[in-house]
Amino acid sequence: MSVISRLQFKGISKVFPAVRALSDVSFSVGAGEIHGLLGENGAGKSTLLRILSGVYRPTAGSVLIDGRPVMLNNPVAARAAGVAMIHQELQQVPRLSVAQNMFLGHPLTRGGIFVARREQERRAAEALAALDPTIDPAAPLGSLKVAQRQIVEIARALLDRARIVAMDEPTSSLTPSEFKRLAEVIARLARDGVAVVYVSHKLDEVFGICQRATIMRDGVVVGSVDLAQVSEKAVVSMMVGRELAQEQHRSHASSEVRLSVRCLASATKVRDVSFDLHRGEVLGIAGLVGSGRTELLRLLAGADRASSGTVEIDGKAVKLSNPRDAIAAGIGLVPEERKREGIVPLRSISNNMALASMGVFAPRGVIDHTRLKRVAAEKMKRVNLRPFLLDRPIRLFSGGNQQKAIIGRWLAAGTRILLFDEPTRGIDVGAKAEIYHLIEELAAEGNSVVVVSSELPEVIRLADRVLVMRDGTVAAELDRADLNEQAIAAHAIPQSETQAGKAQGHRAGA
Amino acid sequence: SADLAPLNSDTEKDRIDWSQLEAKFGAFPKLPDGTKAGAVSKTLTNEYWRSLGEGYKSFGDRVAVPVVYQAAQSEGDQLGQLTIAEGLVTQGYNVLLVSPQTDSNLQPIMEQAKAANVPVVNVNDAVIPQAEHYVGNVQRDNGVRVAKWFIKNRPDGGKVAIVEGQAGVYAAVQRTDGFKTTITEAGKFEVVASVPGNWDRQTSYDAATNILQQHPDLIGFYANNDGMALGIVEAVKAAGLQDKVAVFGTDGISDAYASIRAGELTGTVDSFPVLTGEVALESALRLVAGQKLPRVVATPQALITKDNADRYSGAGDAVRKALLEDAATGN
Amino acid sequence: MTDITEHTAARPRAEFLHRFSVRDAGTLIGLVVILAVFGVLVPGFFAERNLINILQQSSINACLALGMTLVIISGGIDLSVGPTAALSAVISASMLVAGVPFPLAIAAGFAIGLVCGLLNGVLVAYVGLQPFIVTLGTLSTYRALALIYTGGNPVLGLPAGFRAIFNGSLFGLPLAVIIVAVVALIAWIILKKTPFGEYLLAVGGNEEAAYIAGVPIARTKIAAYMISGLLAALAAQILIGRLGAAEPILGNLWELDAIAAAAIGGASLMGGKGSVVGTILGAVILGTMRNGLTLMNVQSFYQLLATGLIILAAMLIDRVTRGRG
Amino acid sequence: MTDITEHTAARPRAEFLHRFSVRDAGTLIGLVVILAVFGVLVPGFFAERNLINILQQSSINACLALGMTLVIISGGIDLSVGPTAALSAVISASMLVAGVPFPLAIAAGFAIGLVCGLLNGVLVAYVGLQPFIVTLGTLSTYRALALIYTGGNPVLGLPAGFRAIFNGSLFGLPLAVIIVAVVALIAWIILKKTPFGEYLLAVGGNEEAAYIAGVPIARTKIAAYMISGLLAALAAQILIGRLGAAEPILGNLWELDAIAAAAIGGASLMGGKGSVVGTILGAVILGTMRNGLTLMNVQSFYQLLATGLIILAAMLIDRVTRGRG
Ligand SMILES: Nc1ncnc2c1ncn2[C@@H]1O[C@H](COP(=O)(O)OP(=O)(O)OP(=O)(O)O)[C@@H](O)[C@H]1O
Ligand SMILES: Nc1ncnc2c1ncn2[C@@H]1O[C@H](COP(=O)(O)OP(=O)(O)OP(=O)(O)O)[C@@H](O)[C@H]1O
Ligand SMILES: [Mg+2]
Ligand SMILES: [Mg+2]
Repeated sequence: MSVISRLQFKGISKVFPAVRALSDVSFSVGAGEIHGLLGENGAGKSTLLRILSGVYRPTAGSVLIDGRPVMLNNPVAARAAGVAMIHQELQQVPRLSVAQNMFLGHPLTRGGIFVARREQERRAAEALAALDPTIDPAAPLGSLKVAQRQIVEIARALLDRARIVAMDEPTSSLTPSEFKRLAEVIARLARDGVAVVYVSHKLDEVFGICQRATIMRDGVVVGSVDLAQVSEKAVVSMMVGRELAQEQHRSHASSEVRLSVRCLASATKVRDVSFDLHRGEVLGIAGLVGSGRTELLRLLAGADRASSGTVEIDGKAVKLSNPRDAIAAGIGLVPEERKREGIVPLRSISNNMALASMGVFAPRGVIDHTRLKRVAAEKMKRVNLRPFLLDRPIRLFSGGNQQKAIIGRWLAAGTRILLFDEPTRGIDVGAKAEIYHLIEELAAEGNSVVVVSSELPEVIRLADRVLVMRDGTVAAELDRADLNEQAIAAHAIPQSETQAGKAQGHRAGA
Repeated sequence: SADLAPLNSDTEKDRIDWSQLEAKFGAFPKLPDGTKAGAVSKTLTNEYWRSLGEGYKSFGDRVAVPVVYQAAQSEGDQLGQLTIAEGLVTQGYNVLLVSPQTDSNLQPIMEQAKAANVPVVNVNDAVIPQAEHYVGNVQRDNGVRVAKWFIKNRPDGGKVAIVEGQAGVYAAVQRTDGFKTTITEAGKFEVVASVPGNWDRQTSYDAATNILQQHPDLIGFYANNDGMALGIVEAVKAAGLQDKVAVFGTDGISDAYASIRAGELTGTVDSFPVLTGEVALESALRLVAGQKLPRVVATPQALITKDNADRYSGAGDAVRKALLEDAATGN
Repeated sequence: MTDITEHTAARPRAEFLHRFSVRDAGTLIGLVVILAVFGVLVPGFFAERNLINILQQSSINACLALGMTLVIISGGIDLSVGPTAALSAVISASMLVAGVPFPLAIAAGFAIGLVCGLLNGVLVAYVGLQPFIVTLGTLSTYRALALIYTGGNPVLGLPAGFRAIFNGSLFGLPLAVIIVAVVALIAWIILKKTPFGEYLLAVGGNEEAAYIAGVPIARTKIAAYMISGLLAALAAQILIGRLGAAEPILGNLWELDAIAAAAIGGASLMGGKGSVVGTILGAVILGTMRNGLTLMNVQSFYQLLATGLIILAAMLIDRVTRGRG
Repeated sequence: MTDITEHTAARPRAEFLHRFSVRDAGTLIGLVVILAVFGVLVPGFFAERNLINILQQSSINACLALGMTLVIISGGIDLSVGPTAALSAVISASMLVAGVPFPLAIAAGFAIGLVCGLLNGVLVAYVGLQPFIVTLGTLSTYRALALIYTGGNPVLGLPAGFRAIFNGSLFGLPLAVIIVAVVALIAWIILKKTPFGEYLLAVGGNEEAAYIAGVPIARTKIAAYMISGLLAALAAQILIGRLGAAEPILGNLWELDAIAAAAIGGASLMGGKGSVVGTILGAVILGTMRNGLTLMNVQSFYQLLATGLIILAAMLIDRVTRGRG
């Protein structure tokens, strides 16, 4: 490690109106170092990286690169200073192609006039090769799945040959195998002397690839640690400021069938899905990206319409032609893409929470705001919203806290069947434990829960039973006793290469 | 022809009064077989232009010439009107009667029609400078006549206000100017307001309300058309000043007559659109027959008040007769 | 500079949004400035009579702008308000002239407004066409229907009894003003206190999220357009009561004034944002301006100039106030 | 039904968006249907002369609509095109009449267009006002300036030489049509081939993402408005060349036609989406309709009705085609 760090934060503070997001943050990252940045939701990780990438200006403090203070007044300046950043929220233009998105703002040109599309696509393909060669650089970005979009976002940061690469939860939508490829890429960057700042809520990832990590809590640095020297448990307690009890799985499932799905199919992907969901049960759904899990949940939530099949609740057939039907039947969906499908950005936490149960809060047509406030306070306390500002527009909250508000939405609506699509994507360990606890509590209260997750430990931790989906249908059903990562993976992976090609057909493009 | 001076329909020397047509050019001539006329006017949303069309039709029926009468979709739709006129040229009508939205928006027609050897008659309102033939009244005179009424009937003078049509439109500019100049020259009158009413009843109502509130001693309004005048009448009534404030419009639409008879609107300047239409088509067809008419054929107008309303609102022939009498007496 | 930094700068006010919003205060300051300028320039501008005039002259635009605000909040726009009003006016009026009892004729007018709004709403919500272009199409269509129905002629001779309904006054205020004030109050309650208001904000703010949360997207949008149609019809009744005649060309360019009022009042044409109080203030700003310019006897070209500049100035003042807020 | 299911249904076509888009094919089908209907109903409709007429009559709207398309793609709207054209026209014309050499007078007209666009752009991009309301304000302002400059009178007597520039024809096509075709080609290249085109799509599609990627947001928006102003000025030159006179009230309601053409052609008023080919087809659809209805001698109220219904129908046809696409 050189004496002069490649990247140094010096006394950075950032004050938003009513919130002090960062106070006096200082730490440094050497060239060739992969540095973890850890902290709970709202700890200020993204804010710090946004300062590094020129999106925000710090209230106080400075950023030094190779020992020299740099002015990072806007994203262009940050780029020029050698900083590349992968943002937590995907920052993309769906109508442009993958390559156009990757080169947005600094396109390759022919003669300085025309965009050199071919050249861009060739370079984009190079950058993508190491991560996911099936992504067609010429395809419109909007046609890609979230995971692929995230890979595009990562590949974009690699184009620049930057001296510093900041990654804000780059793997939130990725599967373990995709992470593995990313890890190789990051290792290569480090070998080339790039300083990497790596934010993730997945501690195993951080322990897997980072040498050191800085831990933040409520906007201040709690400490920087050498990851070889500390245990995961110690890091977690630094993050949350207390010991997290390791909870064990407890089953509350009864034999009473709450939801019964038969031969459900959609026009696009899901085919012939049948299963039962019991009262008090947590049903996990695992599978590869594109296996149709999200689509299945959307069918059950009434967000998309099934082309055939039946759904019964408590023995009675229900028609789910739109989300309202589903909500009336007691089904609620915590969606995968929070920003697009979850929140109404300009509205407050309370209003976002109450959206699905307006009828409850307005029994006589007029909203009972006192009651709404009370319920909001109660539910948000239960999900541990931070900062606890119920009237603040939800867009100003960290992703994890937005997710909590969405979960609160279904708590307030008295939903009996909750569908979670990647419930802890982008959510910190503390909050994750809270959410796990919440899911179990809900089950214990007699609710039924479906959890779709790409994180196998999460599925194993939560589920009483697991369905493994492959290619739009249920490939296997595993009881708690048979649950392990190998078993799930074995069923999730397509049988032969040809089928693999088909399952990922939409990725391949041409 | 290229050396034709730009037309000013109000002052052009080469003119004839409509009443003289028969005397100077003889009875209506025989037309080539299959003669048909095409006409395009500003808009049909104003009764004035519909009446003009009736005039075309009635004269067309009389001499067995089919007339196609079209109008733009709204007042101010300049290119739409040009499209219509171009369509008429290509469809092979023997003569075109056009009432352009603006002085220039139908300019290309003049050349196309010339190439197709089709005479074009500019009927009223906006004046195409290159027009070889114009049939219509003197726009300025509308305002002059109202001003003269005030000078004669309100010898003590006083405050008057003008509510104008759309800013920049030829007829509005001319009428306003005629009124303003004449009444100001008389000395005793003060034009305290001259504000836009945009040809719109509601806007004029609001404007009149504001003017009356500021000048409760106002003695009269002149509006550039009857729709606006009728809006002003309501504002005057709402202010309880109907006995003190005289309101004049322009055009002579049927509602204006009704209001005049009811004692609400003081008067309007009728420019007799039906008769204008008849005269215009007659002149146009005389051109088709090869007669050489003066460049401008002037059509009549008259200040209508309660006293003479009946005289000018009978059946077509009665009005024609009354107007011929007026022409003879030089009124 | 860009919207990003703008957002950062604009954040403080977020805390207050649910009280009397800083945004509304900005609009109010705009109004006060304009009032002050005219007060200085025009003698008698602050006469009670003139202030009442301003309110009365703003009332029709305010009525339309309230409906427009709801539509804009839902992420749409309604360009067809003028022709809707015209159609409603000529049908009510011809019924009145034919001797149909007032309540029936008025109800028919309202029904027309609702149907016009329904059609707009269905095309937007169910067929999925763009609001701007749908209402651009119905703008022509409704106007044409009104013209065809009347042959282009105004309908005259409305019964005095009918006119009295909308021409009276109460507590010294014109009834039209009171009616619109009541409408504004209802709109405020709808927006702030009812699920429907919440749905409007959600649909305009993030349609997809609203959908997943069970908000009846289509019904919410349709309701917004129907309210807009209904208020256009109400404006039409007030106007024909005042003028004593219903013209098929009534309501020309009303949409622009209504949109201007809503926008000056803080509605975002991107949807999800708008304020009843702001819209009313916006309408009064525009009304004040017209009134003041007329009283100053500004020549028509310069009135047009002033209209343009004041719209820009109102937005600028508001922008600056917010920046400080 | 709702937009949500629309999105789901629309996914497959996403792959083709960057080739000849299915959306444009939809517009083309709309045009073909309309042509076929008129072809059957109107004898001589397909005469070469008439087809050329249609193109010529569409050319001015197409010219404006191209600029409008770029502005709409950037997430804005430009209501001030008509008055911008008027201002440019009267200034060029008065210089021509005063004997200024053609190139200089034309350049002055273009400069006016650019300045008008610049002002719109600055108010939108730097001051952060809403495009609709900014250009509503400048709509009045520019019109007023044109009226004041000319005192409301037309500028007559343009030199024949100047008129010849825009009135000639080449390969049997009117020069105006050829000029607009060239402009369309340039616009297509800008949108499809240059960084600026990408920036427009990005700024309108996701402004925050564009900002973070280093796209010069403000400059991109301003450039879009300036192009729109420039094309309005070009339309003005073509028109005064044709008319031989420039009037301050020229360009009334042009903005609505231009927006309609862009929207029929597939531009989304939410930004981020629009097509040069589609816009040209949209302008030709509108031009064809006018031409055909006139030749059928449809009465103006029914023409208005047809205009409204055809706008709606074009959008519906397009909607259905896309549904299948
Ligand atoms: N633009 C903003 N305006 C006001 N407050 C903000 C803004 N951006 C972030 N904050 C606040 O700053 C704090 C830090 O947020 P930040 O997004 O940096 O957290 P994080 O550590 O990245 O969380 P997560 O793990 O959920 O992504 C939070 O309390 C958040 O609400
Ligand atoms: N935006 C889209 N464009 C095209 N096809 C899509 C899109 N979204 C979903 N699909 C189709 O639906 C299939 C199933 O997707 P789904 O989201 O249900 O998978 P998933 O198992 O939930 O994966 P993930 O974990 O990434 O959410 C995809 O493989 C794809 O064929
Ligand atoms: Mg973060
Ligand atoms: Mg999924």
